[in-house]
Amino acid sequence: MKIRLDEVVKTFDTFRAVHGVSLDIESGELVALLGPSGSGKTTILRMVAGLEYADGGRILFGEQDATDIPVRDRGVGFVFQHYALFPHMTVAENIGFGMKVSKVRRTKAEVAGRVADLLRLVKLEGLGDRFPTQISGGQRQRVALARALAVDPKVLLLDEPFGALDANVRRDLRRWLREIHDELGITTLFVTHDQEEALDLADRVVILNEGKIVQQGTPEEVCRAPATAFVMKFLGDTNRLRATVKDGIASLDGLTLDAAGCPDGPADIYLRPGDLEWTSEGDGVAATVSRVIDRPDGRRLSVRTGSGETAELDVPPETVVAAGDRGVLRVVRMRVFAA
Amino acid sequence: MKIRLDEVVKTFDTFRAVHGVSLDIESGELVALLGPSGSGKTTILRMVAGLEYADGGRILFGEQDATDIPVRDRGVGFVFQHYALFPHMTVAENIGFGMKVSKVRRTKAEVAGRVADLLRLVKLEGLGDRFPTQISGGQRQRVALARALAVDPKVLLLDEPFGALDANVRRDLRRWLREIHDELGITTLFVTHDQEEALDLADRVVILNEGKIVQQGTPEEVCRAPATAFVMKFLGDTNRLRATVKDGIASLDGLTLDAAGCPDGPADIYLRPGDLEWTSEGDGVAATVSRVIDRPDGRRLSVRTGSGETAELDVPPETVVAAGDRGVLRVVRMRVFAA
Amino acid sequence: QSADKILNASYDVARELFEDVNAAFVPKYKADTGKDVTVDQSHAGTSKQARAIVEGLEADVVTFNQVTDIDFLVKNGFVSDDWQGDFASNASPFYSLPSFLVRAGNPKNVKDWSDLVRDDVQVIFPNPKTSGNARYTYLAATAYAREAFNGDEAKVKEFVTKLFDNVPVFDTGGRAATTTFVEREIGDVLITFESETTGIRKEFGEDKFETVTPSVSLLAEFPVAIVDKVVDKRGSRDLAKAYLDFLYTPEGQKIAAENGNRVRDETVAAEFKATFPEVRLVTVEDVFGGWSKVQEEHFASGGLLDQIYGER
Amino acid sequence: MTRRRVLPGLPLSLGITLFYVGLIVVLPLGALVFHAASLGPEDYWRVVSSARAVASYRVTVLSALAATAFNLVFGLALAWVLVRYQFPGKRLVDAIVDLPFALPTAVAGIALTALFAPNGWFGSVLAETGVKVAYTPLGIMIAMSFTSLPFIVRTVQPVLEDLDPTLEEAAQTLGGSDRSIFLRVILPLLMPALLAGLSLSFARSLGEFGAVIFIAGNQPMSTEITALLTFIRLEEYDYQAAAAIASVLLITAFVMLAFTNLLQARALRHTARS
Amino acid sequence: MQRGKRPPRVGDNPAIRRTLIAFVLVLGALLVLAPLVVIFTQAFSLGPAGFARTIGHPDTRHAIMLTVVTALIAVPVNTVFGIAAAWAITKFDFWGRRFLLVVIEIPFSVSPIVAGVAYLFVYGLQGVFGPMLDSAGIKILFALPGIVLASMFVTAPFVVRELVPLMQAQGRDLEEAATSLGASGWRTFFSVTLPNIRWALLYGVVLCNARVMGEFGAVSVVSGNIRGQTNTLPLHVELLYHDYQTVGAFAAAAILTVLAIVTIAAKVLLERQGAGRASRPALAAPTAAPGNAK
Ligand SMILES: Nc1ncnc2c1ncn2[C@@H]1O[C@H](COP(=O)(O)OP(=O)(O)OP(=O)(O)O)[C@@H](O)[C@H]1O
Ligand SMILES: Nc1ncnc2c1ncn2[C@@H]1O[C@H](COP(=O)(O)OP(=O)(O)OP(=O)(O)O)[C@@H](O)[C@H]1O
Ligand SMILES: [Mg+2]
Ligand SMILES: [Mg+2]
Ligand SMILES: O=S(=O)([O-])[O-]
Repeated sequence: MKIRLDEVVKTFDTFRAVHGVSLDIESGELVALLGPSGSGKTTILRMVAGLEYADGGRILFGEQDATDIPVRDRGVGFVFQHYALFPHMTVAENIGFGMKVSKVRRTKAEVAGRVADLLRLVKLEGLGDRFPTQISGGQRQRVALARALAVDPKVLLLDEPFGALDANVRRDLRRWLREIHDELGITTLFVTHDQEEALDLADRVVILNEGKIVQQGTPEEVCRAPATAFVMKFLGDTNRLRATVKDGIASLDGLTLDAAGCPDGPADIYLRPGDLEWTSEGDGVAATVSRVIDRPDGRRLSVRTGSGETAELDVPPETVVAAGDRGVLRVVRMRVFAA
Repeated sequence: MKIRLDEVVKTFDTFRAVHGVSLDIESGELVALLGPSGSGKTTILRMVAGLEYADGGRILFGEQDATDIPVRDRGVGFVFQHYALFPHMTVAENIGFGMKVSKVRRTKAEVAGRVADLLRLVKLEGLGDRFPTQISGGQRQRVALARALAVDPKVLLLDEPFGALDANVRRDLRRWLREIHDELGITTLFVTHDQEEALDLADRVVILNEGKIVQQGTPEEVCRAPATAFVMKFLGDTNRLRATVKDGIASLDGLTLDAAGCPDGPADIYLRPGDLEWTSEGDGVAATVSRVIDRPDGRRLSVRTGSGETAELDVPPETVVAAGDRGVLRVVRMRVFAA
Repeated sequence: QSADKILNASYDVARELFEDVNAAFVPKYKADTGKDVTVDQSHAGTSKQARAIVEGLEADVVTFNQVTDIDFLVKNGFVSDDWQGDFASNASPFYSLPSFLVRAGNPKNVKDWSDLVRDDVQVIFPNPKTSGNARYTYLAATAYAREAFNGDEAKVKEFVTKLFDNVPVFDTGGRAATTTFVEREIGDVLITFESETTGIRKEFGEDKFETVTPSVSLLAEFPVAIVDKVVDKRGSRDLAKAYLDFLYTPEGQKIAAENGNRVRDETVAAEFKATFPEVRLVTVEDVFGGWSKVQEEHFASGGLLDQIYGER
Repeated sequence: MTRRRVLPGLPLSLGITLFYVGLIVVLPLGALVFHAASLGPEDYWRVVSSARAVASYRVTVLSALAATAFNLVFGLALAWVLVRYQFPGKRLVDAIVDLPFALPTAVAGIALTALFAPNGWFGSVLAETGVKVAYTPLGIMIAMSFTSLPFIVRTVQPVLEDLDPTLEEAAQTLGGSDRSIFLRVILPLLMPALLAGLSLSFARSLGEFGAVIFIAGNQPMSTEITALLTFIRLEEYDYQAAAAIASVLLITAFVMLAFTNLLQARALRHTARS
Repeated sequence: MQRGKRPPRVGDNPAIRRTLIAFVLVLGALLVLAPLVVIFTQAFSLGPAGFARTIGHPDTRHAIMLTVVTALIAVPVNTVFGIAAAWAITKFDFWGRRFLLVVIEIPFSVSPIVAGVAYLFVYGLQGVFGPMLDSAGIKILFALPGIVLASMFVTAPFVVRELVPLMQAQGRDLEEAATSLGASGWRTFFSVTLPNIRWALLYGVVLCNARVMGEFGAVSVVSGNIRGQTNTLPLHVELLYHDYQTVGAFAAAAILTVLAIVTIAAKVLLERQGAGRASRPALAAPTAAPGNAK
């Protein structure tokens, strides 16, 4: 099922939560909606599901205008952020619910068989008789997904599916969701505010800010070529150093860097902690270490440049360095955005 | 105030939540209790505060057995995970509460003066008249801390102080808490399950599992020399490869590695994603790339070794690599634990 | 020192009567003895009153509409067992009888007890178990039936059962039954004390109701007694006695008669002759062999009354 | 080692509680049970199983059941309408739901009787259709419904208000019709509260006296409620019988409360938010 | 296209909505509102003068006073009890907590007549303590103490029931925080607990008060019905009713009804302040500490 959003607008009272969003989701694609809190991710997802009406624009399911299709007939599987499992039903009953209430009559045995299949799919064999309160968060998440899958949805919508879980569990479920998607090939749209999750999981990432799409593309595209400073910052830790651009050349503390395409004037140079290297001397920005933080996979240095700006960078764990050391920041790669 | 826990035991009904924990916290030290959910962190903290009584062992405040000191006289500042701000009092009233109820009489002006000082300290000048519901989560957190500090506690106890906050806010508050600690020098014990937070903030990290201390030391010590596989795994992403040790030499897919001190027999080699390098040929473990994930600061490769094990490693963003590529994993550093 | 305040525990519907009595008694007593006294009133079902006294309600005198309830006080040692000798006329200064009240014009043409068991007649009286008033009704009906059927107990029971069958609502007290009859307009005949029928006509309009006096009825003595245990404790015997004595004075008798009671004093009785039609009265002694026997045979748990209830 | 407590005030507060409950609730009810027990098992049984007593239980229980069933529908509808819909006068309706709690029951009894008596506003209309309310079990049922209505509304309403809307949305996305969502999702979730409300409403109806006696008709064997029979036994100076019948009411109420507490705890075990 | 609206929720179907609202309004008017109207219609059926005559009568005035005095004693005592019980039940774990709650709730479902009778068995001359109290010259039954005791029995659960769920939801964090800041038990209660339960407490008190003032059955058994002395307002209603003073009875009932309406108005106001059900989740801490789980 191909889904198209065409200039969709949504206003709550007087607050415009979604400003003319247009988006095509190809059949079988796995797309992530990524954005900070309040950027309209949930609102878009709910409009696609039919749980909210758009004020303007159109949403098409295949060729059909979705507005005319009530929620219960849209054939969407929705996985809610807090699972929304029915607390009074067992896991198996939760999963079987959609089949029981469906217009398509199924025998008890059919339902039970399909529930068993789904329990196997989500790796919860043997937990069918538990109640949602009797299983862990990660397991609940999987039940929620199985429940959504049980009705053979044409589209799968997930709202921060792993938001409330531990980092380790998230990582596992993420892989597993990818596998399920690859196996079933259902068009999937999922919402997250976790960059890592979106990049790890999605075929395509749509980055939203304040109700507008600011960039969309494959993980590689958005990571390697962030369209704006917002995207750059939003995707991960960044250092910002102020510079001045003239004729496509940015100068920074005596250092000159290529800034082709950037208009003349003040500009910001954005660098990730891994974009800097620490050397005792050489070409680069002079700096002093103000703090060393040990991390499992290396050491992070907080440094202060000669011009008083601060930056952070990661060095290998063996690096011998201490607060107060002086050295040079070598810029390995960077991006310049007009300030 | 120096605090000593001496073989402290705590049992709920029949469940032993804390098994003979011994721990010294030096005066002025900032110690983090780090451990997975249910490992007994909160229970230990509450026992130190006097909000829970130990079933066995002793807790000493300086030289005095704390059992005899009721909560209200212990001089601890407790910051609750969900702040537990008094909802009917303004921020200023919350902060002033401890002074008002204290046995030490203070004039209204004294209280007001100190409240103003504290508001400045926690950077909330001007918010004194707000109610807790009228400020953000991060601000509430700071009010909770100011309230605890107002009674000049000899010990500051914080239960997952930043647990409920956004990653960005957490990072800010973390720095700021460190600064406050450096300024006031109060003995501080704080609980977290976030490794990064503990490592970033604490002088010393105490790692708990199932009610027992598994390792304690400076961030550098626990990061560079994890005592057990549990610590290694708990602190961050790891790859595990199976190997065999003989005479202090581990052999792995034809590769031999130094495993001094490890007993003969099967062993696990633990590597962080940064501990591996990807080269097209050379000394190392042959592997095939199964997936490439683009991340803002590089690319993460999922690989499968010749012997069918999987591993992940990070490579610089420029690396040209795609799923299906064959190459060699070079081991930069690693740890061996008996299996 | 003697008390200057007594409590008169009385039956439900005697409030107006004793309000008038007190209003006359207090100044008279002041005139006679120079003392200011107060008489408090408590009104409820007399069983409830007797029970309350036994449980500790400190009533100095009781003015009941039932001998059995005083007997209960006797049994519990609150009243001496020869109380009926303490005052004249069996210690009952006035009396009444069950009588009928019908709606204006007597549309159902009710004349006597025999009319009450007709299928087209609905009768209102309260539950004999909870209301002294209704006990008299029950006994009067039984007395009538015994005469009518020459003592054929089976027929008597059938008659009474039929009568009960004609009762659509059983209230717990006489006044509640009155309300049902008058305000809710339920039933064709209300059976209650003659003193009540007079009061009701006065209260709700002489043109709305008529009293029908049956050919025969039961003498309902309204007994009075001093509660010895209480007056001894409170030192109020003199006042209590003076109060009850007052009921026998012409002045007291006149107040009683004005409130619809038949009185013993002949002069006063003569004065009110027009108000009280002639009626043949039988007594509990004559027909049933005394109150204790009545209690046992008719009203006790499992007695005839319960049998009648059970057969409904 | 005795468990020490962190927060102060347990001895004082528990002391006050136990003393007060002991003095105000347990002592009198204990005396009552003791009185009833002094009858001996045979007599006790005879008293509580007499035809008249049994008839009174039947009237009381059936009327209370009918009243509770009526309130189940009416109370649930009220709660639903108050939570889910906007309409003019909603605040007023919400406010008057508490009227039966606040209005003395005797007053309610008089007022209901005045309304439903054959010459009352409703009674006269109903009489034309041949329906009798006052002085029939129907009247008892109405009086009981009146006094116990708020129990159901006020226990269901907050739960309905707090009901997570995403559960309903989840059921919608799974293809549930309104009917099946209501029956399979919403109603089961309301069940613990509904059960609590029903049991309170039923227990209250069993014991209702003030509002009922005015409208009941009080005919032995047909419209005499158990509370009235207690009262009548008392009037007959039969204290033990009164105590015995009262103890039946008491035990029923207690068992009801304990049972629903149990059921509720059971239902809540799964439905409680984690 | 349905723009701007919400998609329909369960029961949003207009036909169902209208039917339900109509059903509720009609039944509510017939069953709940009509009795109210009837009381006032009857009370004023003889005009304001008739009404005033009843209200002006000394016995009525005394009944009002007695009712007020009873409430003035019973309500504060019940309030203290309710707070103590809620504190004990919600702030501590002890054996038999659930059972205690059930026992406290009994009066809700015990027939008031039964309650009255039970009191006879305790304080009556034939009861457990009656003779003892009598010889000590202490009068409980048929006097104010009996009326107060019976009223307290009937209303014992009111305050507790309002407080326990709220305090359970609030957990113990705030009290623990206050204690760790050095506050004494009383201080903790008055500065921290009380302000956060005050609306619910007031709501409980208001309901308790309404019931105390309106109690009929239990009080009727233990009052002694002495006019001008032990007749409370509801008993007075019955008495007037039985004295052929229907209008007077309804006038007295109207006073009680006005009290009931005032109570409800107070309740609505309190709810707007955030009492009762309106406030429950708002004040509650997001989650209770592990020690607080029941
Ligand atoms: N029902 C509503 N009424 C009013 N405003 C709303 C409503 N739902 C959402 N909003 C507002 O619309 C904006 C977008 O909300 P939305 O829930 O879509 O954000 P989000 O991107 O999902 O954020 P989060 O990551 O916090 O879930 C927010 O500012 C929110 O406050
Ligand atoms: N009051 C209690 N009664 C019973 N068990 C308890 C109680 N408090 C804690 N426990 C148990 O003791 C163990 C340790 O709990 P604790 O709250 O100290 O864990 P924690 O390390 O703080 O975990 P988290 O990170 O989830 O807060 C858990 O298994 C918990 O279930
Ligand atoms: Mg969202
Ligand atoms: Mg914890
Ligand atoms: O009016 S009662 O309180 O007795 O029901």
